[in-house]
Order: sequence, then structure tokens, then C-alpha cells
Amino acid sequence: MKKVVSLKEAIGIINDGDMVSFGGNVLHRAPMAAVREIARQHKRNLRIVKTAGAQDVDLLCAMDCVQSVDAGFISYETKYGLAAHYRKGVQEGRIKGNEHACYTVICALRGAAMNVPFMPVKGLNAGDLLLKNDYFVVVEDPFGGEPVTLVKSLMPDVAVIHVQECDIKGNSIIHGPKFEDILISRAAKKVIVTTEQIVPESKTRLNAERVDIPGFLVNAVVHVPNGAAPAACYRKYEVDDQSLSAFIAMKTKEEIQEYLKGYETKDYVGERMAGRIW
Amino acid sequence: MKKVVSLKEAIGIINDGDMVSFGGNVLHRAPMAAVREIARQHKRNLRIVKTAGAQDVDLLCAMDCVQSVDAGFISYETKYGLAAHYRKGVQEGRIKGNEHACYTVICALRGAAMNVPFMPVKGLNAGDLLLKNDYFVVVEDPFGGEPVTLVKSLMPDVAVIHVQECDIKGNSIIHGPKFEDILISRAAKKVIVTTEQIVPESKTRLNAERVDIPGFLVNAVVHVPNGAAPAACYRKYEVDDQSLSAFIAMKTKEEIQEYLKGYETKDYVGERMAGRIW
Amino acid sequence: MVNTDYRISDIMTCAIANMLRDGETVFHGVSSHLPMVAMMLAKSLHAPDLVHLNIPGGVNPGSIHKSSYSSAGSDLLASAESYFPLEQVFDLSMRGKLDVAFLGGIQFDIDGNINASVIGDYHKPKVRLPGGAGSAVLIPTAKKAIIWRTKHDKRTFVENVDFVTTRGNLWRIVTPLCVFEFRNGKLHLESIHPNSSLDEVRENTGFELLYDEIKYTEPPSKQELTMLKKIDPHDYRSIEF
Amino acid sequence: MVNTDYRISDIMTCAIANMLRDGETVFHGVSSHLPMVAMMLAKSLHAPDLVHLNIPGGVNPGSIHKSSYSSAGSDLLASAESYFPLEQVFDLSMRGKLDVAFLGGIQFDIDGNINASVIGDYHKPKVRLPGGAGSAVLIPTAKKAIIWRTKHDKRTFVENVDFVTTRGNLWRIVTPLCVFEFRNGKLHLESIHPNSSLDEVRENTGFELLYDEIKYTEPPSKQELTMLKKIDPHDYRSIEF
Repeated sequence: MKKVVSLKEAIGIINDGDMVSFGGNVLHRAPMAAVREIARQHKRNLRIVKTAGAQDVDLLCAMDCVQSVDAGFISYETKYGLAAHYRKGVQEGRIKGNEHACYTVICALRGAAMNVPFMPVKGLNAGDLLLKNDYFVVVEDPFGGEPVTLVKSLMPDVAVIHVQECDIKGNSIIHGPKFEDILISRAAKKVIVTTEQIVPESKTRLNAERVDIPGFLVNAVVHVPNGAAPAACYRKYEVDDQSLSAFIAMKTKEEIQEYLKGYETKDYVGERMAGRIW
Repeated sequence: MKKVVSLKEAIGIINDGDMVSFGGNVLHRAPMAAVREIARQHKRNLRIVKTAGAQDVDLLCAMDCVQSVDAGFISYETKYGLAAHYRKGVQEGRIKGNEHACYTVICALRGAAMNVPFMPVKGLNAGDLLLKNDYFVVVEDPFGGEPVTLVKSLMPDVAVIHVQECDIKGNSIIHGPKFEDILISRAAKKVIVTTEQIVPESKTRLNAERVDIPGFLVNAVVHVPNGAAPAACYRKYEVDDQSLSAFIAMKTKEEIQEYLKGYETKDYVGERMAGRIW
Repeated sequence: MVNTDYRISDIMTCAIANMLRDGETVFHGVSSHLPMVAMMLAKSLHAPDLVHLNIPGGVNPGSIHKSSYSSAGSDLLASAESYFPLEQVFDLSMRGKLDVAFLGGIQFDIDGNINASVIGDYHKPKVRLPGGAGSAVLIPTAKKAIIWRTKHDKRTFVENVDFVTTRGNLWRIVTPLCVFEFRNGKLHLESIHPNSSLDEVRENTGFELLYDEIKYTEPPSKQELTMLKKIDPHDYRSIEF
Repeated sequence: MVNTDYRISDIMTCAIANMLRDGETVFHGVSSHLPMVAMMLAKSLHAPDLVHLNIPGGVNPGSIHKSSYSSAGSDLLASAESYFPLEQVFDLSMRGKLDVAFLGGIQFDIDGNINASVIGDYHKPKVRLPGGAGSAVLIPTAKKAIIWRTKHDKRTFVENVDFVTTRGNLWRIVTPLCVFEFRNGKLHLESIHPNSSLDEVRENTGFELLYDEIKYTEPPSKQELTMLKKIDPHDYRSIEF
């Protein structure tokens, strides 16, 4: 029943081979502490789902945790360039890059939230994505209209989401852009929330209408201040330019292991909170 | 460009034969002033879409404005009994009662919001609704799973929604339960908002994250305090028991015409606002 | 045997409350005061972590004192701990994560067919009923579908329903006289309320009564009745009677 | 003819701004500083009721001064007038209500094929590109799809793209040298920027140049340059150069 756990315990929920979806978008509110712990725990063959990822996907690709990536866009933004480890993994055939159109990831997750095997998608009606990927199929409209493209639902085993506020029951409030986080919290079988702050239940109750993820959907809550760094977290911190630039310059797994080690103290600072009696 | 108009002008947007969807739920925040104006303007052959309706649907059925009703539930709640005019219309064959499962209305509106001709629905896999209605069809899953039920999308021409706060651009904030209002605002081609209060743009901007319907989706804004009465409006007023009970006791169109007349002063009180230069 | 300290509405409310387990996600809809009170009762006594879901989206409302005319009103959100509206409750059930759903209906038969739609022909009905609301998707997907009905007569429990709004996978039906359990594809008499008798149930049921043994529903306890007065002081549980 | 008062980024920004009409709904995505500035410019000058849409969901952000490293950041919501996130922008485009979408791409050919996916084979790529993001659904559905690209060379404007991420229905391509228009199924040279020439465009384009007449892109006006300094003081429009 106790939901507030250590980062290690929470990430222990994830199994090798799981389909995992991350919250945030590119450089914003990605659950980076959780991602680093996934790498430290040497998870294998993860199938990553995200509309638009950056360091989260790139780091896991670098550390050989990834079997496939279903996404519309994997890259840092202009200033930071491309996701080298993801690219290399796909180019060397170690990682399957399932290209979507961002929206088809969204539709595939909507299909999961509704527990249907596919979702119809307007718009995707031309080009090679349709031809080269078995997760798209064009069918007749049984109601007599034009042919319709269907995308196969993506049903994540685990969603990992970083928020600014969460109470001990898991009721979570995201400040600023929510990106696809609410959707993935509904699409996934299990939800891990990392949070800047654990707030009293009385506070979330005062803002009940603003709770983005109700506690009963949440399996684990981890207190991780700066848990999105080096990505940005609205109202908390901006991108950590130095950390991100350093990572992007890294070539070897050894360098990245050191990088992960460098974050351990920060990432585990919430352990004490998990141990407390609430 | 001027969106703030009189109730008469706003309802003028609706054409005979249109598919119209109302906000609110049963006795809560139904756009009753707009519904009364639809009746006064003698709209004909409207195709009504709502998960769960009460006086809104019943009144329009009484006044012969309705061709069909797609809904999961049409009735007042326990205390106020059944929707007599709707029942009578369906029983006499004047109105087509297309029964849904509330959720299939939701799915059909999701289909409209995504502009796809149908939506897959888990759950509806047994019973006569599936057999008797041509808007449901069961198909093979092209990805190889179990057969899947599809519901045909319902694409409203107009959504009519009553809110507590709206600015002159149409940015609308709903307090309390939103029911399916946000969905219908996305599913419909045009959106009419009636509002308890027209608030300054500076106020909606301060609450930008809480805006439920962005102004660019809204075609007409009407200032109608008490515009949901005799239904309830959260933080503004409860159900008007006397008015509702009186209506439910009425049998003839003449009685209801008088009832509608009795509301004219109240319903048109916002006209002056529409005339003002903003 | 009739105890004047409690009414049929109390028996039904307590019987339903005792069907709910701690931690379960439980949904009630519109015109559902009795199950709403039963959920609050269960939560107040043996199921503190029950998750109360409803149409306006108020998760675990703190109070139902203001729900006089509606079990789908804003008051349920005003005192809630989070917002999870109807749309998403349905999605939740589709994902197999809704433990209990409370649903209504007008006619039931021994095979678990439920009619909430029409009397007579669907396209030319003699009587158009309000409609099954969530039933047709929730009964097949909720883990336990509980139907309550404040009438128990031969027009309600019939040999064959006029129309099958949905069927199968219901779990219990609670009436003023008894509780039915649906198992192996048939309705079985699970327990008779202390205010009723086998004869009375038989006389008011239009199909054969199946049962292994005659059991009686546990009467409301003193603790339950005391708690009911506290959580439902305006007696909303009796609105339908 | 070269005016040293403005740079190529200014020409492109102003050219794009002038393609936007008042009242239009316009979306830009990630890594899209230049079109973002162009939208703000249009809105500040001739299109006050343009509706600015973006990934974080900030409708009509009041300022873009804080968007230094990202055109998908929270700052766009912090100063916005309402919230309308990416999911819904896509739905809007599917419904035919998105007037303009800004998209990227790595390779383009004369038939309007766009590659943002791979160089080489899709399943065994020589180079895995970032991906088309919204392109594959927005180019077919937005009323006007504008592509901007800060490189104009024969590796970008090719005879045949390696992979068709999407095709058709694009409207304009804006490069450092010129503007292409897509009409009757072919890319046509619409106008040459004042800093370039027909020869330069031809030398850097891997396909035949189609045109009816030689036109030049309007150079940035004084008013535009003054406004650019105000709305984009940190020169984000030049980030990609």
C-alpha cells in the first residue's frame, strides 16, 4: 500500500523487455533521474515509446538498454544537435527505429487508453512510412467512406513521469505544459511518478480539479528534486547546459557510466523521504 | 470578427437539420437559455447528440424541433421522473431514438474530433443495441486480434455550451465538472458559448492554463446570466425546483410556449452587452 | 422477525456496502443515490481505500450531504481529492481496471439479460425507457457489475426481456426482497432479506428460483445504522422508494 | 544590390511572415525558432488576430524572449492566452482547421517528396535522421504547409529523395536562396532572395528549375527590421545559421 518508495525500488517495477513510455518532451520535464536509474539497473530490451525524445532515449540507447524506439522525432534541439547514440544504435542494427508521425504515437496511445487494438488516423495517407511499417494498415471504411489508415495501439507496461507536485497517494499536479503525460498515465499498465516535491494531501485536495494524475492510477511515487535535470522543469529550473553539453560530447559507455555516477547523490537524495513513516 | 452577439443572433447560426450537441449533463449546466431560443426560433429536424440529457432534449422534443436523438440516457433524475415529451415523440414515431451506451456517444465524438469516420469501442460486444443500430458494426482486427466493434463518428454541426466565464474572444473557463463539454467543443464544426459572465481578457490570460475552450474555436459568445436555469450551474445556482416541476407537469405545446415566453426577459438580458462597443 | 429499527433501503444499502472491498475502484452513475450512500458507508467502515468514482469526476468526495436531487452533481467534485470524469471512468473500465460498476435496468431474466431500452419493438417502442446509460459497455468490462432495483415484481423479473440492452457478466442484483447472484450463466437466489421470505420472492419473480440453500441477508448492524445517519442524514438512500 | 542592414535570416523571416494572413491558425514545432519569430512578426504587423499554436500549448504567447534553446518550452505557455497542446493541434489539423504548419525536412525533390527519416534503406539506414515529427500527418492536412530549411545545396534539393517521409500538399519551401512554390505537382521557383541569383539557385539545386518569370523576394522593410529587433532581441531567428 505504501506508494512512496526509493528510486531503486520504483525502477525495480520495470522488467527487461517492457514497453516504457516517458513523460515530457525533448528538453522539457523528461524523467531523467528515473532514466539514469534504469541505466544503472542495466535494464535490457526496453521498447521505448515517446512522441519526441532527446537525452532520455539517447542515454538508454548508449547504455544498451533499448530494443526499439517508437517515436516521431528523436533529437536534441538546434543548439544541442542530434541524438548520436540513438542514431548509431539504429544504423548498426542494434535498435529498431520505428518511425511515427508524433500524432500516430498519440493515436496509438489513445488506443491503449481505450484498450482497443488500433486507432484510425486521418492524415497519414501518403509516403513510405505507411509502406515500410507493419504497425500501419489501410482498410476499407465499413460505413462506406474513403479508405482509412489504422495505427496499431502501443500499450506501455510502464509510464515514467516527472511532476512538480505529488502527494503520498500519488495525486500529481503538473505545472505548465503537460505534453502527452496525462495520456501516457492512462495508456500504461503501471505508472511511476518522480516528483520535485511531496506535498500534503490537504494541498492536492484544495486543487482537486487541477490534479492531472489521480493517485489510484499511480504505482510508485519517488521524491527526486531536480529529477528532470539536465532537462528543464517549469518553475523549477532551466536546462543544465553544462551537463547536457558534457553528455553530448561523450563517446564511450565508460564516460557515460561516470556521468551516471556523478548524479547518484542527487538522484538518491529522496531515499530518506521514502524511509519515513507517513 | 465580433464574437459577442445576442442570443437570437447566436442561435441563428443553427440551421434546420443540423446535428447539435449540448454541454452539461442531465440537470447540470445544460445551456437552457440557448435551448429555449432554439425552440422560439422553431428550428426543425435537429439531430441531437448528448451522452445524458434531460430538459434540454425533452423541451425540444415537445416543441417538434427534433428529428433524432443519439444518447445513452434521456431522463430527469429520480426526483423529477422521466422525459415525457421525448418518450412520446419516440413512441409515436416522430423522433428517432438512437440508443447509445454514453461511452459510444463519447467515442463517436472522439471520432469527430479526430475527423475519422469511426472509432473502435471495447466493451460493446453483446446484446441487441449492436444488432438493431446501423451505427455499430463488428469487424475483424487487421492486426490479428479479436473482432472489434466500431461506432460511426457523430460530427455535430454546432456545439452549444454554457460556461461560468468567457472573454470577448471566446476563451472559456468551466468551473466544476466539465462533463463532455471540452470534447464536444472539439468535435463540432461551430461552437456557441453562453456565459454567466463576460470577463476581461486580462483575467483569462492570468488563468491561461485553465481555459477549457480557446477562443479561436468559438464562433459566438452570448452573455446570459442564469443561462443554465432551471438546471444547476456550479458556484452560481442550484436547480430551480419550481420551474422544473412546473415544466414537467405541462402537457401541451401552448403551455410550453407560455413557459418559454416567461423566460424571455431573463434570456435576453445580455442583449445590451452584445450591443456595446468592446 | 421484522425489526422496526431499519427499513428496506437500509438493508439494501448495507448489503451493497458489504459487497465492496477495500482498495476497489467503484463507479456509480446518475439517479444512483442508494449505491452512492453504500459506497460512502463501505468507505467509512471496512474499505477506507475504496476509490469512489462518479459522473462529475470527483474522486473520493468528502461528503454527499448536498446531493439531494442528483448523484451526478458538482458537489461530488467540490469536496473530492482529484478529478477523473466520466469519459475516463469508461476508458478505465475498458482497460479492465474498474472493479465495481453500479447499474440499473427495467427488466431482467434468468439468463442475465438486461433491458433498459424499450418495451415492445426497438424501432417502434410501446414504451421508450431512459436508456441503459453506461450498462452496455460497463457490464461487459467491469470486474463486478452490481445492479440494484427498488422494485421486485413479475414485470421486472421476467421470463424474457423485451430487448437485450446488454447481457452476461453481471455479478449481483440487489432488490427490496433479495440478492441474486449471476453464476454459470444463470441468476441464482443468493440471499433473502430478513424482511422477506422465499414465498414472497417466488411470488414476485417471473422465472424459476435457483438456489443451493436458503440464506438470509445479514441485517444492518448497529454500527452500520449509526454510520448511515452520519453520512446520509437526509436519507437520500430512500429517494427511490 | 546587397544591403548590409539585413542578413539571410532576416530575409527568410520576413518572407515567411509575409506568407501569413490575419486570423489564420498557425503551428510551429520543435527546433523552429525562425518560423516562430516570423509568426510573431506577422502578428505584430499585419496579422494581429493570427493564432499562434505550438507544442507546449501556449496559444498566442505574449513574448518569445525566453525561448533561447527551445521553441517547445514552457515559456510559450507562461505568457499565453489559453492552453491548446500538441495532441489537439494535430486533431485540429485533421479536422481541416489548421491553416498553416511549419515543417522541416532533409531532402526534397521536384515532385514534392520530403525526406526527414533516413539516408539509405529504412530498415538498415546509412544515416538515421531525427524523424519527420508532425510532417507525415500535417503536410497532408494543413491548408498550407510551409517548409523552411537553412541549407540550400544539392544534397538537400535532390533528384530523388532516399525515403518519402511524406509528399504532396506542401505549399512553399523557403531557403537561404529562394522560395519554391509547389503547384500542379511540381516545385516551381517562386522568387529569388535579393542576396542571391538565378545562377546560384541553379548551381545549388539538384533538379531542374521551373519558373514562369524571374521574381525577387521583397527585401525586409525598415519597419520589419525595427520590429524584429523588438520581438527577437536575442536573434533566435539566426540560431540555425
